[in-house]
Amino acid sequence: MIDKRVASPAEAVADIPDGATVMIGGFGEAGSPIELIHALIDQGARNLTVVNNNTGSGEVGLAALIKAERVSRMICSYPRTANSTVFPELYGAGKVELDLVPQGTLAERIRAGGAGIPGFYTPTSVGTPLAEGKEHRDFDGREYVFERGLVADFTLIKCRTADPYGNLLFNKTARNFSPLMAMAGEVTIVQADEVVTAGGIDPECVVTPGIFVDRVVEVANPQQESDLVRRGVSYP
Amino acid sequence: MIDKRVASPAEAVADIPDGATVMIGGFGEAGSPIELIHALIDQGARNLTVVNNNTGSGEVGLAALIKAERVSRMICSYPRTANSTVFPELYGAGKVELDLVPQGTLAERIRAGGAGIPGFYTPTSVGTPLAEGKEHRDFDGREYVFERGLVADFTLIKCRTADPYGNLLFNKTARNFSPLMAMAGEVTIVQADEVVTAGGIDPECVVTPGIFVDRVVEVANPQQESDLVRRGVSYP
Amino acid sequence: MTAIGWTRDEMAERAARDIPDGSYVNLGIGIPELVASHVPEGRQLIYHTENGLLGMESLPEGAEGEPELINAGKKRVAAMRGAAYFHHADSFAMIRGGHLDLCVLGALQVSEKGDLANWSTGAPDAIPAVGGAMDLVAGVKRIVVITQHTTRDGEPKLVTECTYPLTAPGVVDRIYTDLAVIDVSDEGFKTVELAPGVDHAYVAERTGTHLINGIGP
Amino acid sequence: MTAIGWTRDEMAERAARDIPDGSYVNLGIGIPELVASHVPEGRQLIYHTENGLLGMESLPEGAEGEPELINAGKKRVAAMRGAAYFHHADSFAMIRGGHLDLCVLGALQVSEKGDLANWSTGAPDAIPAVGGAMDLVAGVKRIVVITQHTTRDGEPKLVTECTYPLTAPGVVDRIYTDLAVIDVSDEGFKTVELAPGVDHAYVAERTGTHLINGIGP
Repeated sequence: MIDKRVASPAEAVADIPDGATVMIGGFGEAGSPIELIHALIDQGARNLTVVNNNTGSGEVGLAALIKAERVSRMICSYPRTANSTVFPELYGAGKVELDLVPQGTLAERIRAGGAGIPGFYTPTSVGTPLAEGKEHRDFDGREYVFERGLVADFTLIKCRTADPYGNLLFNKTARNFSPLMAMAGEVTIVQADEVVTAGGIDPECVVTPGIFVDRVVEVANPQQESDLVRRGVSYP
Repeated sequence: MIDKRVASPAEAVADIPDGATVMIGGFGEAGSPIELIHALIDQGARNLTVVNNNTGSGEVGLAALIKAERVSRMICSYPRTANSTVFPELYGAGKVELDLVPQGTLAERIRAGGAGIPGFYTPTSVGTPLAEGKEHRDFDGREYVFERGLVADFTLIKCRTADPYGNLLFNKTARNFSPLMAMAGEVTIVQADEVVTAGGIDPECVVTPGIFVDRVVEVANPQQESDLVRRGVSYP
Repeated sequence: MTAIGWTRDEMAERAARDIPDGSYVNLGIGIPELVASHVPEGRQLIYHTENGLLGMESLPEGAEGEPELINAGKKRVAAMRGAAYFHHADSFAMIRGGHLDLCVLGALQVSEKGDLANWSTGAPDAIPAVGGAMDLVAGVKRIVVITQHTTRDGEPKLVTECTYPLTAPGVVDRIYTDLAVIDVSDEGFKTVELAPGVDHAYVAERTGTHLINGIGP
Repeated sequence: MTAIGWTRDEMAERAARDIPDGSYVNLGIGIPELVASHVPEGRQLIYHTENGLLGMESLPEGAEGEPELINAGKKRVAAMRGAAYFHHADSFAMIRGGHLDLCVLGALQVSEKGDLANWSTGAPDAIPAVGGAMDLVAGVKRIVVITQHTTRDGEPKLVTECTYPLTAPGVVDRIYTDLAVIDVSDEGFKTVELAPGVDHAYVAERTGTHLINGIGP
């Protein structure tokens, strides 16, 4: 009876408002929910805070969202990658803010947010500019910095297989941040290469249990960022 | 070439010294590594601090270890269960200390320990006797208590399937604390119902990656606590 | 059990009626477990057990079950099609992170501010045991209690201040007793519904603090 | 590249020789990646990539690979038999929790106290990007650096104090350059081995601080 499927990416992202914080899964192109991002561009929400490890490449997917000036703030660990020109340009022009977070701290902050942990201590970044101004504390003779949990209004992720309850399986290194972001999103929206019937996923192998998922949209044969970039596609 | 298999439970636990902190997997009997615990009893280490959700039942497994007065301190969430008489008796006689931790806090402390997080804040136990004397802190108008990560010198767990690298699959709700304790143990020792060759476990389904595992011993047809208790077995 | 008022199954049925379709629910041990048998036709609830299963089901009649497929009360259970297993940190991430919609628990005492005491009588010789109770009440979105209105000795369980050690302060939203359905409102306990044959005065007499009549005469 | 001293592959080979059988290793981008090609016969290392794979392998010659099976540098890779995939929080739990034995990284500068600068030149117009570098050096048990001994302009990379922003203070254990293998000892930089045809004075001249002769004349 429970069925989280929605008909289209457009329907799935229809209610994301201006000013929302949106976590977007993916590490580089692996796991990037291109179709959901493109639907979000079409939908028109502005002034978004986006959490992703990178800032997209070419002029598709996340890079296209940034190019359309819908993103006012990026929280990421690595805003420079091959074929990444959009973000550097807008950042240089002061049109988008950057909150740079070490990759493991970013992952842990997202997990903490999803797990109801408001904050934790980590050794990462101690003694570097990224720890400046942050609370420090000594435990057993080693220094740590305090970091806050991170949550989002919406999470957009891609997976290989979903069922109607929202149980998810991922594909290889396309898993990356997505299971964490599913936990941390108030509303988690998933595009799945395939949706199988309940029982079609082995309960021992479920990576993201359905409780973390709100909407599932099947996108068979999703576009791949590197293909689009190679073909010089610019969205929209 | 890497092969973490050892020949027997006795060999696997041979170097656990007096005074060690030992995490033992299992929730009630589900996932309890009975054969490893019995080998530890035979081995003779004393004055152990043991971390487990419960305190065992009957006079086998963890209960037998406690009965043999090898455990000076238990860290657990629920030291009372059906057929649990050994711990109450020794606790009443002042022969074993109890550190009572809420179940979710215990799980998160173990995960934190394994993940290099020295401490975190949680809402659990605020306003209760278990939060007394602990550091409190307000985040966004809600009160939290500070909890420390927890690590162990040795971890003993049971799983369904292992490979020579130490990749593990568990069985249903026998998974419980074991993957966390595998992370938090300086030396993690696993008894597996079966050991398959490398490649015999789907990389997408691995629950505990081999990096968290040091020794694997195959124990085909492991004993089940409830069977032993029903048969009135007392170990040794 | 009182001679008048709802039976245990009727209390569970009354609680089940309030649970929206599609809710993720954790049921405590005792009367709360009965809720699963009384979900109205046409609704599906998904049951979480904190020892690592989403999609728990009761064992089919006559089934023996498996020692490694158990619930938080360590009873053997089954898993539905579409279930998921996970470890304890993920399980309590669901709880603490506010992903569960409802937790149904038993109680020793509930205060008019919603304080819950359900893990310890504070007796000096008792061995303390808390399990996942404090995590559940701190994390789950809505906390409801099913309990007899009074103890076996006739002492009120709904009180001004809990005398037993708290599980958490200010967490209970609603209470289903054998006599009434009672909300913890900003003003205190307030009746939502009375069991057949019971009037407000009867319930108020058995309540250890002021009981607002939320229904009318 | 200097005319004398070790080539990139020789530096990688020299570093590989020091890695014990069975180590769990994370290799940074650049020369560190070459280490995997030079592991001595009879040893097996398991490679971790922070984007969620333990048991990474290079793509077989001529293979195209898959866009969703990549390494931290976003290059397509393969997975060995017995590999495991996991999410980013688990991946960095391995790193931060001290479960990796060795991390081999490039460097902009290393100080004689083991401070590492390898993520930013601090140029005001550069877009800062850190990735997983700070997590790796804070968490992995042993940190070694492979780098040319000097910059292209001949500036020393081994210095008294880093002028570039730090990745972490006091973390580097050993440095493999084209000229020498150098330990970060309690007393400062100390040679462990010199490249063929290079003497201590030659290396010391190209080092931005005191270099202890750990080998003898």
